[in-house]
Amino acid sequence: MNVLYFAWVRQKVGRGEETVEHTSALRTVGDLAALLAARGGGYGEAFGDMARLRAAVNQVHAGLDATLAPGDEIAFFPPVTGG
Amino acid sequence: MNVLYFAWVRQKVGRGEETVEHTSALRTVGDLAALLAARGGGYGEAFGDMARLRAAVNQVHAGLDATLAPGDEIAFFPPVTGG
Amino acid sequence: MSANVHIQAEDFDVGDEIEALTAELPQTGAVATFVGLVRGGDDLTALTLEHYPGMTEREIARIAEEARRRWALTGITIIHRVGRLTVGERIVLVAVASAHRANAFEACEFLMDYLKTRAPFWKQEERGGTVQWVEHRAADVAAAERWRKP
Amino acid sequence: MSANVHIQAEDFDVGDEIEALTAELPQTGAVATFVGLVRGGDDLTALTLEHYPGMTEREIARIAEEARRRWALTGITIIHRVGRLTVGERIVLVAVASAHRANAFEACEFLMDYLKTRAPFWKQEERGGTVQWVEHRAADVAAAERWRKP
Repeated sequence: MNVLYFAWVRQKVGRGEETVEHTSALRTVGDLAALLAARGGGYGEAFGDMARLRAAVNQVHAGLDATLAPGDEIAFFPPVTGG
Repeated sequence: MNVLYFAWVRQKVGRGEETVEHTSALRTVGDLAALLAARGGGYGEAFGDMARLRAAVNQVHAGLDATLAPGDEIAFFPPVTGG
Repeated sequence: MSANVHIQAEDFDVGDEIEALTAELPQTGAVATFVGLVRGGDDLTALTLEHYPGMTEREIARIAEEARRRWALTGITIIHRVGRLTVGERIVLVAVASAHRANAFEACEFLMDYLKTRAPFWKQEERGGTVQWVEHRAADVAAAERWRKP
Repeated sequence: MSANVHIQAEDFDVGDEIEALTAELPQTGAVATFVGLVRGGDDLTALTLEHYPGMTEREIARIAEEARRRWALTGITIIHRVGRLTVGERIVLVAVASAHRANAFEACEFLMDYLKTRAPFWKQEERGGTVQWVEHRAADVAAAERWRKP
């Protein structure tokens, strides 16, 4: 799966994009966020409080309970501030 | 008093502007309209149904009961259709 | 802030007008704009607009002053054309600048609703060979009524 | 009708965009436009906007499609700039064309409210020497909520 980070999430984890292998333990967006938070460091900071984050699966807004599949594009970012 | 006509009122009376002497009989806009209607012809057509007309005194929207004074500018026109 | 009000036969450039409205006003964050065009259909070929020189400018200035009292604005530009205009031509521009978008949108709608019902303009429509005065629309009066305070 | 959606670093010309939106559409009588600018104050000198290439365009197209379903429109243009923009620069343009003004105004406000809360853009503010991410505003969320059908 391709995982993307935007705004301060990108800054905290120190990269804009990475590949994460889809496993049976990664059923949902929440599972992936927990995996990333467990890495600690910048990841721990970025994913420590999921209430501050939003996610998208395959470029559509998604909740923590959205399910994942191999090949998905998952993005994590703060609430949007456009316009 | 200077009396102005706009849109189809102007077309029916055949002029855009004229002077009407202020007299004690011309107390209100309604009195002036009645005087003009009594002329018959195009004036009769234009002023026959005051519900179809609007008026202004000194460039401010005014009702039939608005009072007149020497030197006033009175205008008669249909409801506005700008924009 | 004072409102720019122009009654003119000439066309206007919307981009230039917005630029002029917001120049040197760094506290502006939002500009809501309305442009009215001569709409085709039912064989309409052109409109001819007439106004009441003097009163029209005064009435629009009064309406703009009312908008300024009701909303926190940084600028208003109103341009209304007169004379003969063919289908697709611009008739009117209302541009309202404010710090925030809600004020700009509301004031822009208010100004258009009031222009339609208070400012002395009259329209003639050309359809095929015939020319006819436009009757005022009840919908426009209703739109203006909604701004009345209870 | 299809919506024109552009995410770009370059500036835009509001007049040209309205012209392009209404060209060859004689049934258009009304164009409501919103222009968002970098608002000065509190020592703000510039914003830097980031987006999610691909998703941003898709999300805006979805929002435009929703507007098209809800109102009778003849055209929509949405341009959102990204990158670093200084005080007074244009950020966003939403232009909506319709036969009648009420539809154009409502759809334009709807599009702005949804852009603010749904389209993936993020802003950084520069004040003096410091750079900080902008938090999303509760007022923007509330503005978007009002369009929800009961």
